[in-house]
Amino acid sequence: MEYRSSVDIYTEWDIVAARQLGRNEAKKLGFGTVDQARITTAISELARNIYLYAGKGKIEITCIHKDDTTGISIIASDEGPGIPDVRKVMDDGFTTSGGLGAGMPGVRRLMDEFNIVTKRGVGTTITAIKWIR
Amino acid sequence: MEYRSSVDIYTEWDIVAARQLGRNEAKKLGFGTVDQARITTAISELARNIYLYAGKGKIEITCIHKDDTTGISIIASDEGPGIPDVRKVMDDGFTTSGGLGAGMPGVRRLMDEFNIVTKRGVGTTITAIKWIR
Amino acid sequence: MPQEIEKHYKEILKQYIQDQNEKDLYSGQKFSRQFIEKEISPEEVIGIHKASLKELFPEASDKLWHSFDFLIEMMIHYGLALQEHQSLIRKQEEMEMEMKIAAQVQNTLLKTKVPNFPCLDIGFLTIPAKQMSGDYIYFLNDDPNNASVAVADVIGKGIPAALCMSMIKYGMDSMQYESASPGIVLEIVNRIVEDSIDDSMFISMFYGMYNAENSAFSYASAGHEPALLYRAAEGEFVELDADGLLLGIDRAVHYEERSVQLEKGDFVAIMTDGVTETRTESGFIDEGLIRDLLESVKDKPAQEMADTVYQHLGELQNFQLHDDFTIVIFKKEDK
Amino acid sequence: MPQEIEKHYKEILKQYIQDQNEKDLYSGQKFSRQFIEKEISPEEVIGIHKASLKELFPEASDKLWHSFDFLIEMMIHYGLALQEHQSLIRKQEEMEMEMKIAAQVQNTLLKTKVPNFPCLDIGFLTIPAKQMSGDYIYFLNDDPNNASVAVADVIGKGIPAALCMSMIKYGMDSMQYESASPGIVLEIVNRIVEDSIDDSMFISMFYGMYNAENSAFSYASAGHEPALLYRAAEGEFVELDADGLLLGIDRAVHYEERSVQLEKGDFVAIMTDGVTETRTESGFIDEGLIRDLLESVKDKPAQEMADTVYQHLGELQNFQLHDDFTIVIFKKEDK
Ligand SMILES: [Mn+2]
Ligand SMILES: [Mn+2]
Ligand SMILES: [Mn+2]
Ligand SMILES: [Mn+2]
Repeated sequence: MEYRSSVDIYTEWDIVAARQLGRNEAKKLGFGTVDQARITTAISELARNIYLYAGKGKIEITCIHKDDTTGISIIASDEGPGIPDVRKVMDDGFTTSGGLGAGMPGVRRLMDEFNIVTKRGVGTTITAIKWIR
Repeated sequence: MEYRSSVDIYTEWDIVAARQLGRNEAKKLGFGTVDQARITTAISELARNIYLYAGKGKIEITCIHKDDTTGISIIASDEGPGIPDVRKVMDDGFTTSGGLGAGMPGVRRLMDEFNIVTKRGVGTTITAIKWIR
Repeated sequence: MPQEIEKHYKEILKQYIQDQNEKDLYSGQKFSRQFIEKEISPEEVIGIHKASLKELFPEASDKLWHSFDFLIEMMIHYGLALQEHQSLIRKQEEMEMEMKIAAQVQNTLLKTKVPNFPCLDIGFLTIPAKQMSGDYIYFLNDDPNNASVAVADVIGKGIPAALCMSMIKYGMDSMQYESASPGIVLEIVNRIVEDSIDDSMFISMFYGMYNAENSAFSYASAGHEPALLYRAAEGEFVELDADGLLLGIDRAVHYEERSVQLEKGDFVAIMTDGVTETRTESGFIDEGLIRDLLESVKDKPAQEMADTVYQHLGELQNFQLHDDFTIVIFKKEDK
Repeated sequence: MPQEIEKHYKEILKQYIQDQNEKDLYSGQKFSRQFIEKEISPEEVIGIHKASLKELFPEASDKLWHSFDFLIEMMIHYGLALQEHQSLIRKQEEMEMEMKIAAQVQNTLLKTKVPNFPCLDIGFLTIPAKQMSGDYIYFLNDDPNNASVAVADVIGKGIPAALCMSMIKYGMDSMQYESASPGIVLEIVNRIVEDSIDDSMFISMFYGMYNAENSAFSYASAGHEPALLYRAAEGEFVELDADGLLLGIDRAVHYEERSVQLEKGDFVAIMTDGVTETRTESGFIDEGLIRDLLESVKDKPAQEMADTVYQHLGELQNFQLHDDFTIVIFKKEDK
């Protein structure tokens, strides 16, 4: 069973809507309270990034399956300016990555899988997955 | 009014006794719960250091006054081998300093004032003070 | 201020307990980021949480509050680790700044002047893999007829390698007015290196000297990558190599000296292993690639030739170099 | 394993709630250190705490559990910061390793041989504030009658300063057989520095030369701290200073040269500002302190004198030096 739903991000309130959607899905899939909070935080960071740097974009939440495990996939996409230096954005502990534990390195840590595709002037798509343990 | 009492450190249980003494004094002096826990942790680290590296020593707890403020002073003294390289022991984030956030850098952070006097073959005296805010 | 924070915390918490709205969790989390920035430790957060609950649940049993005291105790070391982190970030940023300055100092210290010969077109390029380079190019123009170049690579990268480079530079400087031949230069530099650095550091060096009168290119090598000579008439490459140990192993090494004649359109490319052993995701590059690249631009100016090689090989590895990348080209022109 | 941790946590917590014994808090805290080592994040601790309480207070209202959900949310960023810390520590340790190797390279590069004179007792000590030193001691014994020393301090610390030091060393090496007087030495070094480093780097240097035949100590200074001369007969200190700009500012600087006569028991202490401007928590140390320290050990061997100064001043700042710390003592002995 594949399930998919999405929230468009235009305003800060859409961040809250994306969080709510993600938390509901995570709960439904059987993630524990702490993991629910982590998934929600990851969504929050991704949506915030769209809101701050691309202006508008979309968060898609999908329930996924691999072998015997179930997971949740978050796809954050925008048609913004793209990320000029991915290495810098993924680097730890510097203001460029959003400061203390936040930003993209944070999303990667909160989730199990993380992938980023960005092209200047075309946009950015970030996919993050967490599996139920 | 000066108040002073001490615990000799020989066994691991003495660490608990020193903690108890420090917590009681801190409470009496009017420190809040979080600060009580911090003072107790500092005592714990100092006593543990004596227990592990000097074998035996003493923790003294004194109530002190300066201008209008009251504070608690912890003096940890031993006649152990001394600390060969104080800088290393005070350095952050390395296994030499006891790992993640612990050890002497931790004690300095938990308290307001920190002083260390050590001499090879003679022993070490560490004084740490915390003031009521 | 802590009081205001406590008040604000209690309000959001109360709101959330009432209607479990996602909005409150979002505000709470945004608020918690400020906490971290203000260096409020996790045990303090628990302290604030406990105080807020005490007001919200005045009837709760003492046991509950004891459980919070326990939780505070559990959080102290987390708080310490966090403070340590903040200090480490500062240290790290300082270090980055220091490396940046050091790289500038290195550049100024090691600057070298390119000989200007009418019959010889010189191109070169050196790109460090980290901030500081362990590759080094030194030009010598000690005699109006001789244009010489030393290309060196310290085994190892980063700061230790950079320190060694400065020694090479002063070794070379001391020979500025001696018109020594390639084998002799390597012998002298070898002795300096052997005297000054410890046994764990080695340096490879290629020394080449072009004489404008007789168009001879003589060279010697201290365990360095062979240079490539392109024969324009035959359209073929020849490797230029000569016997000689790495610098800094043995004080008494003799360095073989060889010589070739350059004709119009011939060029010599001296490189470090950062070029020849370019690593891509699928392994090392094919040996022929560099030759093909060089041949494809053989009619361009020497600098453009060097730039092209870097452009192509850099792209293959996403410009994330594994080793310092250095190339020098001597190309014989029409007189 | 997480289940076992949860079980263990619940047991200690239950114990503590029952009798509020310090022993349980001690065990709990020791346990929390293991948590951190096992990279269990603070939000997980709150999660475990909540689960434990649920068993201990089954009758509690839902509102209490909501409050814990809120607390978990507040802790997520703390957990991230902690993970970031663990990765940064790894990075830092790599960097430290590189710095350690670089410091070794520096030590080997800059090694200097102490002159051995029957009538002169030499003690010295140089402690870097960071891993790499920007202070430098260079001894010269070019003439059987002359024992000379250069004490230099690059303005700035760490790697950039260390790179500059290697230049000083090669500058000094080139004068090894020249028996130049202090003013001349500084003039030559000044020109080398001015040629090789950029305008943002300056170096202070004190150069002193003791002549064993006539017991004269002649000296010159490039904007360096005055040295201290102790007159044993009078039991008094005299400052030794001479006119001269920092190295690297102006190619044409002239360095004034002065000379004093050393009598038996007299000593000269040459220091860098890391010594004289020792900073403690309550500000800079009093000027007289160093003199008092030196006088109190004036009858000890020169090395012990230097060690004593470091021991005392180091202690005042908990051995966390703000600047490189260098001291050289020349003490005239009985012939
Ligand atoms: Mn190298
Ligand atoms: Mn290389
Ligand atoms: Mn300095
Ligand atoms: Mn200094």
